Amino acid sequence: MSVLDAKVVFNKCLAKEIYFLLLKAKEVSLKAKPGQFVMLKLYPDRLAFLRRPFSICLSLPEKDIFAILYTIKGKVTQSMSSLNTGATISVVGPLGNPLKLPENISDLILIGGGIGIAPLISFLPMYHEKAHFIAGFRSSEDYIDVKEIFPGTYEYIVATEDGSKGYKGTSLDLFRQYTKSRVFNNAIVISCGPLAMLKKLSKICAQAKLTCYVFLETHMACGMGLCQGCVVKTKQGYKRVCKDGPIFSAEEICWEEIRD
Amino acid sequence: MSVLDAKVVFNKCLAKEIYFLLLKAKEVSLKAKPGQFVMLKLYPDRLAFLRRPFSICLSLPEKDIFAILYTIKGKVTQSMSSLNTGATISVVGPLGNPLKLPENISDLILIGGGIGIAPLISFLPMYHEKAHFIAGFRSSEDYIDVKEIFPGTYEYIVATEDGSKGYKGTSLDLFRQYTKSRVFNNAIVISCGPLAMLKKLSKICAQAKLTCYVFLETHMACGMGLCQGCVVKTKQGYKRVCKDGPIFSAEEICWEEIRD
Amino acid sequence: MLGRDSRLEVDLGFIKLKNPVIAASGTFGYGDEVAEFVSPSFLGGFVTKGLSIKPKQGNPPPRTCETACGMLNSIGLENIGIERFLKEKLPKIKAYNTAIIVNIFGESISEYATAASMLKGVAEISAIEINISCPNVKKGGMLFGTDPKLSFQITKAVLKESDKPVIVKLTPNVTDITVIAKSVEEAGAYAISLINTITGMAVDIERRKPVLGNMIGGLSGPAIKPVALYMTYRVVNSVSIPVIGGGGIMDYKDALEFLIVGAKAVQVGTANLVNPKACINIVEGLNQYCTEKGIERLQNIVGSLRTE
Amino acid sequence: MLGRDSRLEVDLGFIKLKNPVIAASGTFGYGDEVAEFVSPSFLGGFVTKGLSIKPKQGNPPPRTCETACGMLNSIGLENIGIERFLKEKLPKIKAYNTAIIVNIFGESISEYATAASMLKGVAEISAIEINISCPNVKKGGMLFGTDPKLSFQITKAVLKESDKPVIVKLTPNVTDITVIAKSVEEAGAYAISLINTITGMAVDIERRKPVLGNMIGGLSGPAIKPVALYMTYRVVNSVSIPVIGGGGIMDYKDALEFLIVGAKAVQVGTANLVNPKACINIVEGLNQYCTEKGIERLQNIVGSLRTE
Ligand SMILES: Cc1cc2nc3c(=O)[nH]c(=O)nc-3n(C[C@H](O)[C@H](O)[C@H](O)COP(=O)(O)OP(=O)(O)OC[C@H]3O[C@@H](n4cnc5c(N)ncnc54)[C@H](O)[C@@H]3O)c2cc1C
Ligand SMILES: Cc1cc2nc3c(=O)[nH]c(=O)nc-3n(C[C@H](O)[C@H](O)[C@H](O)COP(=O)(O)OP(=O)(O)OC[C@H]3O[C@@H](n4cnc5c(N)ncnc54)[C@H](O)[C@@H]3O)c2cc1C
Ligand SMILES: Cc1cc2nc3c(=O)[nH]c(=O)nc-3n(C[C@H](O)[C@H](O)[C@H](O)COP(=O)(O)O)c2cc1C
Ligand SMILES: Cc1cc2nc3c(=O)[nH]c(=O)nc-3n(C[C@H](O)[C@H](O)[C@H](O)COP(=O)(O)O)c2cc1C
Ligand code: FES
Ligand code: FES
Repeated sequence: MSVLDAKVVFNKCLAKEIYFLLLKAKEVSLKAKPGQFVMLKLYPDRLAFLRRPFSICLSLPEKDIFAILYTIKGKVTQSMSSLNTGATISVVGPLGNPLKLPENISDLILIGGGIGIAPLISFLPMYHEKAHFIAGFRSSEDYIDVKEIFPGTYEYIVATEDGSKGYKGTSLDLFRQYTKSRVFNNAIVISCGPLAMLKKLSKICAQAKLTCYVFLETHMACGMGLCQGCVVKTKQGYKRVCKDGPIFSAEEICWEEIRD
Repeated sequence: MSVLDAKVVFNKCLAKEIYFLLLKAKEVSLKAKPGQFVMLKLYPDRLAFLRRPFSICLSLPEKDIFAILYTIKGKVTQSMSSLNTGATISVVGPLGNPLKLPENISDLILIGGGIGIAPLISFLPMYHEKAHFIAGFRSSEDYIDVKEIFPGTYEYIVATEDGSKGYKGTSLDLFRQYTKSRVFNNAIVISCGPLAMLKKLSKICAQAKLTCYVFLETHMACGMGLCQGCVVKTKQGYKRVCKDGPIFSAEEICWEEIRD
Repeated sequence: MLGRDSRLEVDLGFIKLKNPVIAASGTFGYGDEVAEFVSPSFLGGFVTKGLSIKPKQGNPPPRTCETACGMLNSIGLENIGIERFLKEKLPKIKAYNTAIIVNIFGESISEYATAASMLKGVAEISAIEINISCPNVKKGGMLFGTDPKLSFQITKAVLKESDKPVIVKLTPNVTDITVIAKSVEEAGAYAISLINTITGMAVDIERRKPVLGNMIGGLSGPAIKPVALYMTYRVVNSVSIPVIGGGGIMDYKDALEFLIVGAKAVQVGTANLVNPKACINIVEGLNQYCTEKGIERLQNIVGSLRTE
Repeated sequence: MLGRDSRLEVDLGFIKLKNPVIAASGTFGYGDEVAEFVSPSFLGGFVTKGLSIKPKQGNPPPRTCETACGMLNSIGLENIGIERFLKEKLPKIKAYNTAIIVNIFGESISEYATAASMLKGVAEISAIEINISCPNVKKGGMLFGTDPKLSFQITKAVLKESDKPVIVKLTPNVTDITVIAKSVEEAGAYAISLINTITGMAVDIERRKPVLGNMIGGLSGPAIKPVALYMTYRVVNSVSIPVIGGGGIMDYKDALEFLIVGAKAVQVGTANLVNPKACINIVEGLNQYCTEKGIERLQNIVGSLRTE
């Protein structure tokens, strides 16, 4: 893990309030594993006090580059959206406990809700041949073409709530639809999205006896395991999302205790 | 007085760490009188908490524009120096108690030390025909050509401490030199610069029986007379530099009580 | 129209405010200076700079300095005295259509009482706020506000000499603010306002000297908001008189936090220094908030904090 | 070389530190986690997360939120307990060439004493810091630190059970911190550290709920620096044992302010969360400062504040 200043390679608007940011940071790009994240801070320093966590959505170690896919939420992300090529950002990372997938998996089902697709993309370079990427968006306005970010031999299927693009419905509707007609022998589901979606998915997968991992988000002050701030209740007690997660087995989470 | 957002017309480096900033703000440019100042705040808001005071060095009401001449001191001025044309700045002003000069003055001797020339320039549009502008700089590196900012029929004479431009010495040395050979009948001296210089000048003028006004600088939280924070000890008790000043008659200041 | 929207009205029992936004003492001058920028008539009310029986010259400068998201001040209660206030300032400000609250202080209980008596019969004054919480004066000031007995006695003494509603302004520089709150309630205070500044200091490392001429000062601004909100919450839940909350309020969202924890009105201080339109912007923001959320009376959200 | 510059050495009497920069409790984990970023060997010392006799699960989330130039936390002293610390963590951290200070707390005087006794004979531990100042636990915690008698008793009890130097960490949430400082000095404390966090809260106006799961939390970061500096100054001038100051320190300039008012060493907390290299940067900054100013021993500037 490193603390370093990274240069903005480019920062592009891909959809409504969604941006793709490429950062030059050799050490991060070299070490990053699928599912990890970084803590960012913009200059000038005073804009926000704490760093902000963002998933590494893609890492290109051969170019010393990694990518972030982010949506505008508040003051830092607003400010990020106007970063120009050449600007400097402070980065801490890569952080988080990477998920070790078993060797023998047959299928990797990635289910993303909205900006939740970001960390899932990081699994594509290693697993695109086994991957099924299911993404749900509100409408075609915030639709992101994942194939453009990482082309590969995986299926990318999309749902929008208003039906303006792909299947009309949620990513979970589409997931149910999609899995109904298929048999998986050694499939693993990894999902990231709104809490309510993850809760629901975890039930569906439990019923379907599918191994399911979820990305959790909590408020992070350090992202490095120092403050015990970002905990989530699991069957083994509180765990730090930043250091023990952000990926958890859906089974170990005490879903009913998580406050919306 | 107004609170408004002004657009940067341009922001140009004139000398080492000295910048000339043109701001578009109709109301300010219309109301500004010589010697007044504005309180500025950059966006994003969080960079510094309080506004920063800057003299209006020139006002061009016919163009809805006023100008600031500033030097880099700390975080806000550092940040100001990278403002681009079109950027927005929050302005409160014009502020301060303008100096009413008597009708019958024969000569206006303006003595500026370093960036202290800024507010003195504001007297030129009205008084350039009667003005003698004496400016002292550390070296040619921070020399500013006031004639370029406001051309006119006044004498502009310059001293540098290292002699790299004009007279070798301080502005006060030059002032003594300059006045030695001249007789003024109804002259007024106005000066702005480091405290030590103003103290010294005030003695010189008292001895020479010259009417002398000085610009004082104290830490300002509001600049509007609300907080009583910016006071200076005068013979009539504490006075607010922002509201009762920033121009004071040199005679009324209790110089010995001012902490460096 | 702004400032006239009945949705924002507040009934404190002893005064009605057109809205819950009050400019805090020491950050709005005597109400006359700021009028060049904004008309105080848009506000629920404003509190004058702290006044004493005689004029006071205050502390040596520097008196202010910037801190992280806040500022320190050591004005030391410089003021023109009650007499000059009544003669020179009141005539200028009495025309405003807003509640004028006069902040007073003294160096002894009897000085507080005398100050209050000097305001007797002045119809334009809506209420008196007593400052038992200023960290910037040697005698009196905060000392009174940290001692429940003295707080009680001052409140009683002022009430006896006054024909006005009396608001007591508390200091956060105490172990348990509810003890002081309860004692001034018991003494008969009409309302409580809080918080005054938190004592602090800053050092100039170049000169190895305190930045402020008075060495110590009072911290205000957004930096202290979490503390102010907590104290407001505590006080609201320990007394039954109205509470006016504040400390670090910069925008209408900050104001809402204080209303939600139970303050009936808010005081806005340092924000006025940074932006003379701060109070008006807050009034506008609250108005818009009511419209967006379909709130008929803003007072309905007072104390609506869900703590399950 | 960094961390080896004798100019920065501090002699607290009971321990020598290679430099005055100590990472504060709760912001540096148990010293093992941060080692991926920086070696604790560069620091004067570090304080472990607060430890209790038994593991503690802490408060419900959310446990942190950002505030203006600071943050609130309501961790609630989650920790793995002293036993596991000694078994699992100490072996990993004892190799560091730095002072290891163990922070302890309990819900009663006897729990404090027991906790201290569990650390007896563990040679790698340089000192014990007792936390009588945490606002985030219902029982014990801050209550002890606001009462001079209880502070005295806990200090005495811990000293009796301990074979280590005992540092007492004070809370700022008191009317007069010097009263507590004097009482722990009288009880025999080797040193005083301060400040712990200031109690505060934040409200989510959308949900009308406290942002923190525990409703209230402790404010830390640059926002509180002026308060911390003032309290450090006060304590330094009321006791004769060494004082370790802190609260809101982000860079070496902040650290210098505390040294100038009289702290022999400083604690750096929240800064570590924002920048895991914060402490090291401060050590480097102090070093450079000595070089630039031609200072032979940084301790010479301790207490050099000119107050005339
Ligand atoms: C492990 C992790 C990975 C993430 N990855 C991505 C990503 O790839 N793309 C993306 O767009 N977003 C991601 N997020 C969310 C992102 O961190 C927030 O949107 C961002 O912090 C908002 O900052 P802001 O200043 O713009 O908003 P603010 O105005 O500060 O707040 C808006 C919202 O952001 C949340 N937030 C603010 N600060 C933090 C913090 N320190 N930790 C967690 N949440 C915070 C707040 O709770 C609030 O709900 C991730 C979050 C986590 C925890
Ligand atoms: C009436 C008046 C007119 C001025 N006119 C000019 C001008 O025309 N050109 C120019 O270059 N400078 C002028 N100054 C000085 C200018 O205000 C400071 O240089 C500026 O505030 C520095 O801000 P900073 O954030 O860059 O520095 P900081 O890092 O904040 O501080 C550097 C120095 O600036 C001083 N300073 C910071 N904030 C304030 C404040 N709110 N009020 C007063 N001083 C402050 C500090 O005391 C410190 O010594 C004027 C000051 C006053 C009081
Ligand atoms: C410059 C200044 C002067 C003040 N003077 C007074 C005063 O005279 N009387 C008083 O009761 N409070 C005074 N205060 C305290 C404010 O009224 C307010 O209680 C405090 O600043 C906290 O609120 P804020 O963070 O919104 O400023 C003063 C505050 C400042 C910043
Ligand atoms: C997340 C967090 C956890 C903390 N945990 C402890 C603790 O366990 N024991 C303790 O004595 N202080 C604890 N503190 C207080 C810090 O050690 C420090 O005293 C305080 O935060 C002020 O310093 P700062 O502003 O540099 O952070 C904690 C602070 C934070 C921010
Ligand atoms: S954010 Fe600090 S431990 Fe996870
Ligand atoms: S700066 Fe506030 S009165 Fe002058």
